[in-house]
Amino acid sequence: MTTTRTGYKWVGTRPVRHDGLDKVTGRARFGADYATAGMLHGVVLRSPHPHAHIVAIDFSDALAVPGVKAIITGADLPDLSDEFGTGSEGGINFRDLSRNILARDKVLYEGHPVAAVAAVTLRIAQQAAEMIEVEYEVLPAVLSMEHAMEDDAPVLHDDLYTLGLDSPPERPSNISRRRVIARGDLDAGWEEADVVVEREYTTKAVHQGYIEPHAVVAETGEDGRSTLWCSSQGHFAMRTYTTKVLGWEPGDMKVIPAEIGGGFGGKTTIYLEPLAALLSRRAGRAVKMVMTRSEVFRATGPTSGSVMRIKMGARRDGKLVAAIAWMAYEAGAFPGSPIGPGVMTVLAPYDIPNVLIEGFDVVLNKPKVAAYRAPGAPMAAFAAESVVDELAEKLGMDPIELRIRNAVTEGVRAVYGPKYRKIGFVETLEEARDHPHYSAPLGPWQGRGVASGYWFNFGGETTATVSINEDGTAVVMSGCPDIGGTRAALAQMAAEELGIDVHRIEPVVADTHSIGYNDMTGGSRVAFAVGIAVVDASRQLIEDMCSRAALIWDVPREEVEWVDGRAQSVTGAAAPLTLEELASGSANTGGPLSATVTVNPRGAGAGFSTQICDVEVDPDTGLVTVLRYTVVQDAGRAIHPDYVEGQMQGGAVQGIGWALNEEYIFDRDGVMENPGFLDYRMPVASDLPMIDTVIVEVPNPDHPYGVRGVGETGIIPPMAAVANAVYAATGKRMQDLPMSPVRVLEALSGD
Amino acid sequence: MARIFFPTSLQQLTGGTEECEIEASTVRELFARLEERFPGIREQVASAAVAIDGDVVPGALLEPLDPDSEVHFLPAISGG
Amino acid sequence: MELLSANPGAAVFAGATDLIPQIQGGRPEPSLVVDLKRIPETSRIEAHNGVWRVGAAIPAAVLTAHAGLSTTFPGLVEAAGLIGSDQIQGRATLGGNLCNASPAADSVPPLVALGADAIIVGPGGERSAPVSEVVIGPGATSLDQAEFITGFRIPSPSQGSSDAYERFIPRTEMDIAVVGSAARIRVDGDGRCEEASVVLAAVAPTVVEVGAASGILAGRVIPTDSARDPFWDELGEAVVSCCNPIDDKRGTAEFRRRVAQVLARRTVVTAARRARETL
Amino acid sequence: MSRTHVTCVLNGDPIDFLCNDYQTLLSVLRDELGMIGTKEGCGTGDCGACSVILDGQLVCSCLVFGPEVEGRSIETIEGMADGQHLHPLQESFLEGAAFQCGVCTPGFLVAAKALLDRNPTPTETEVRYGVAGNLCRCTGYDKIVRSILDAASRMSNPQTHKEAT
Repeated sequence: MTTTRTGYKWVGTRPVRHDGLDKVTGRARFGADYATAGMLHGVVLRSPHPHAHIVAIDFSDALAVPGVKAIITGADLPDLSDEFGTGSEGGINFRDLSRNILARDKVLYEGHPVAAVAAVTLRIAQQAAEMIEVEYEVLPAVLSMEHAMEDDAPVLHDDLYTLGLDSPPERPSNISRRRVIARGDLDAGWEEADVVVEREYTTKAVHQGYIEPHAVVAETGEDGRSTLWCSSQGHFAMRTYTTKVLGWEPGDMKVIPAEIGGGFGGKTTIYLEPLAALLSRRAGRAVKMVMTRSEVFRATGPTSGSVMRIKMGARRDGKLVAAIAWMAYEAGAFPGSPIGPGVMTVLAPYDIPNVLIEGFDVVLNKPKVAAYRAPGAPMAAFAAESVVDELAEKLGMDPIELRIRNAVTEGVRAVYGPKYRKIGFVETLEEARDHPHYSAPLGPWQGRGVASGYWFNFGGETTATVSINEDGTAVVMSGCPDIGGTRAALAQMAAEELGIDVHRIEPVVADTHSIGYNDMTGGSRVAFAVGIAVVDASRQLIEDMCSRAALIWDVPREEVEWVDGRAQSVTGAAAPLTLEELASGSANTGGPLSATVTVNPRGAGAGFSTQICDVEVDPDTGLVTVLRYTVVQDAGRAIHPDYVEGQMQGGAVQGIGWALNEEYIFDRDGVMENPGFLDYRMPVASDLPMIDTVIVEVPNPDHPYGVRGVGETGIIPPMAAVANAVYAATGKRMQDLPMSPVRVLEALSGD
Repeated sequence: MARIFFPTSLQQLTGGTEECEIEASTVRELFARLEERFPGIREQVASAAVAIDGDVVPGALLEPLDPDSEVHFLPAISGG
Repeated sequence: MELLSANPGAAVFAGATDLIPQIQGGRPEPSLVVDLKRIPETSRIEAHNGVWRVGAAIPAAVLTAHAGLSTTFPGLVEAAGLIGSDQIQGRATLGGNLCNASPAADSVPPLVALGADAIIVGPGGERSAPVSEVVIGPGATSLDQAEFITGFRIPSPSQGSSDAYERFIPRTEMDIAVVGSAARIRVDGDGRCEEASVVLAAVAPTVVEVGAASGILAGRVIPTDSARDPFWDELGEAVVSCCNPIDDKRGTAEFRRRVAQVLARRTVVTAARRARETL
Repeated sequence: MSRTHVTCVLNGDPIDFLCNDYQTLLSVLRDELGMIGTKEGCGTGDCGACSVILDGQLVCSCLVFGPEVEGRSIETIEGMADGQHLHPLQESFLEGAAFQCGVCTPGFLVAAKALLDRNPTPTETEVRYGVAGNLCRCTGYDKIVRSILDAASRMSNPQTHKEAT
């Protein structure tokens, strides 16, 4: 269901996307679809141990294999000191990034790259990699958060001292950082509370699960200049990161974006890119590297497993008065879990006066985590929204009503500090409450749950160019990979501004040498930030074209206006000039029609979602079946409602997978047991019902059309919505994810 | 004067002060004033994400502050 | 056969749905692969004198589309229809499902419950062996290196007899059975159970037959729903005593014991209903 | 390594190629024949991105050895449109926004075609099971299932559809 827009010709409509034809005919080229004549194939040798010293690496035999052209190890990468990527404190540390790309003295997870080989065929490269002799001194592995946080746990990094403690630590540990948010007076809060719920929750590491494995082709010339073809969420960042890790100059590398086969945050960092580039330089040939699915699981992604304890108190009238959240997130082998956004979002939907939130970033011998859709927020919401549901039950109050009574609104101070600007949380709650789904009847062993979620959204550095061709068609160029229909949305905004048919506009994702810098496609930023740049560029062009019409007509600029894709004389003194006429005659009026705009916009509107889930539980087997699901989300304004709905549906289903079956399973030795789609159980079509959507539109005042990011918020509520539904069906509170049949049956037999 | 809020992690440096008011027209100037008042804090705030009036501003150094601006220092948020 | 005898590293395949992932996953490349599908008798379905002969290399999709087979052995066909997605159904075969020697193979419990024999061809000619004797442990069969299975002989069910198969998986598709159960039931003219066979998958190193099932169920009128009658508890105990499951990534031993009882009951109910419908 | 010469029919055209014994049909299509529309998502038959139709039967091309297709007929995504005319499934996927990143799309289209070839009027449940061997991580399947149902109805009522558009 969507509100139909009025007053716009293109914004809010559902045109066929511009890249669609290539994607239904198999012509679209994704990362692994590039090839150059005579290219080599590269493979990675990975650690079989989760924790070990590398004593020696001997690759002389491997290098002697006919057809092997280059072998590199950690010794071939420059040592970097701690240095953080722009604006990403607690995010990307180039020193860690480099050591994750190729291990140095230590391997820190099973699958950690140790060496890379390039050869004339994939088979030869694989055989050569098997011949590399690595001598390991195996160390005890740290595989659980509890173990990692113990005082006498083996330490992964002997230079890691916890930040954020009250007094500086004397010894290194596996806790990289502590974060605290506190406000109000907790004692007074508990005093006021009539009802208190306190629970512990755990979640497992889960993978982004994009269907396209990481892939790159690198070609480095004799002059040291290189070209990378790869699929990523941001080719500018790939260039920055890759050249940083290699010690090369960014200007010497061109990155050409392939179509990207899903990312969800997992393709915001690099893995193969520097290996392929360096192998290519060593071998003097292009090198292609493609991960296997097993490598994708073992050595990329996932997002954090977590342990959380939440205590919340409410007055009898439903007012939340106090809350404590203790949260620990797995970072994997290097610091950098999303604990920051975790502590900021865990209680963000509610106005609670007395709060203490404490979060820990914990390293252990598992793959280093990467961003995954609203990083840090979904697991936090699983815990907090489960507690809210339990409070509602104890208060005898409808869970949506309880949320409405405590929901943050414009001007309320968020728990993490700033005041909310215009937001639509209450609107999503009211829509959910009034939706027919919320009052539909249920059968035996069926239950309904609701939950909400909050995400910041993001703006970021952006360049966009709009150019008019001589036939009056236009090219909209940006530098943000299109993962889910953003090209169409950008073209729609340009069409709305320019007053031309959306299919007379060709939206293009340009390479690093063809457009100015763009941050990644992440943080739900593209329709917002690139949208602003495209609208600004379109408006500049209109201004330019109106001036040219004034020049042609020899009238003052004020007498020209832009209407329906034409310059019109307000006095009616001259016949209108179409875009095509202005473009074809541009040589006589000042040259080509093109405008480039760069922005780093503030005002990415915060996103809220409320979701309703019905499940049925088989009491004999513990199987949970999702029967009906509704996603209500504030999109600010849906430019292309199909793709807004798609983001909501896709996010919800990823969350359902996280809730029910997805998890990283490690054996006792720290080896991942399910590195494939057979046993890493993502939802399949027959597991699911249709996912109903309700797009709420509370326009973001800081975007010309009111856009808020929609890509991430949808994944935040599902785990709690499912858990609350399972409770309603069974009377059992599921506090550990995934809610697999084994766990549910165990809970049911606890009677 | 802009109103500055300190997260718990910075309150060691501010001697427990949770918020204060400072006269500054840009974030860069704010950092200098803060450093005068709470020595050592510049390094910390420079590595945090700066939120001005509820908005995280990347690379905020030259960002203007209004007399009634609210400034928060937050952990960085990476999108997915 | 000569090829196989001369090539100890050779692998026989039909659908290759297990072999190729094994090679991708690091299994050494076989010195030779032999495509069974090219041997005509491995692709035939025939019925003679009350015995069906079903080729070992027939894709599951062909079995499930075969009307005669579906009517005669509904349990076997539903098991074949559960081996993977439509894509896998286009390749996976009964022979491969058996010779891969997984305790979780879906089509093996119904073959055992039906009393099927495997037709084995080797250097010494053709022999046959009960399907229950082919697999001796996870990944291990009693076949010699140069032997392979060309098909199965399955006795036609007598009147009043039918079968059923059900498995438990956490999703609705694409998973390996956490537990599977096949049942074959023969009922008399009054609908009472005369004979029963219950065979379980994924609860022990090989599929296991619940030997006591027939004794427990004989003489009972098996209800159309799985309401609680005391003999179900007896059957449940018998099921549990046959189980020797492990904890693994797909489920715990305790879960398998419990769900094996549930599935045994459900498949007995279904098979009995089908058996009565043949009367 | 000796390579096997294989002759087959690809999207209606007779072709031949050389491949290694253990090379998969997927690798033959992509690496030997340059048909990159068929995608590799897992290499183990668990995602369906490499779906092709082999002698009328839907299979994962990653689970077929190249030499096996001797004398057989293969349909891939590249052969789905009829010249300049898209298959109704391709049209409905475009109009129904049935994909976001699009990497699973060729596999879904081929699987959906195999389903409709066999069952021209599937129910929603039949569609869901018919493409259960294809993973999509972007869409939550909603718009894919709707688009397949829509294509089925277009194909079984071409007249109605023509009038409607």
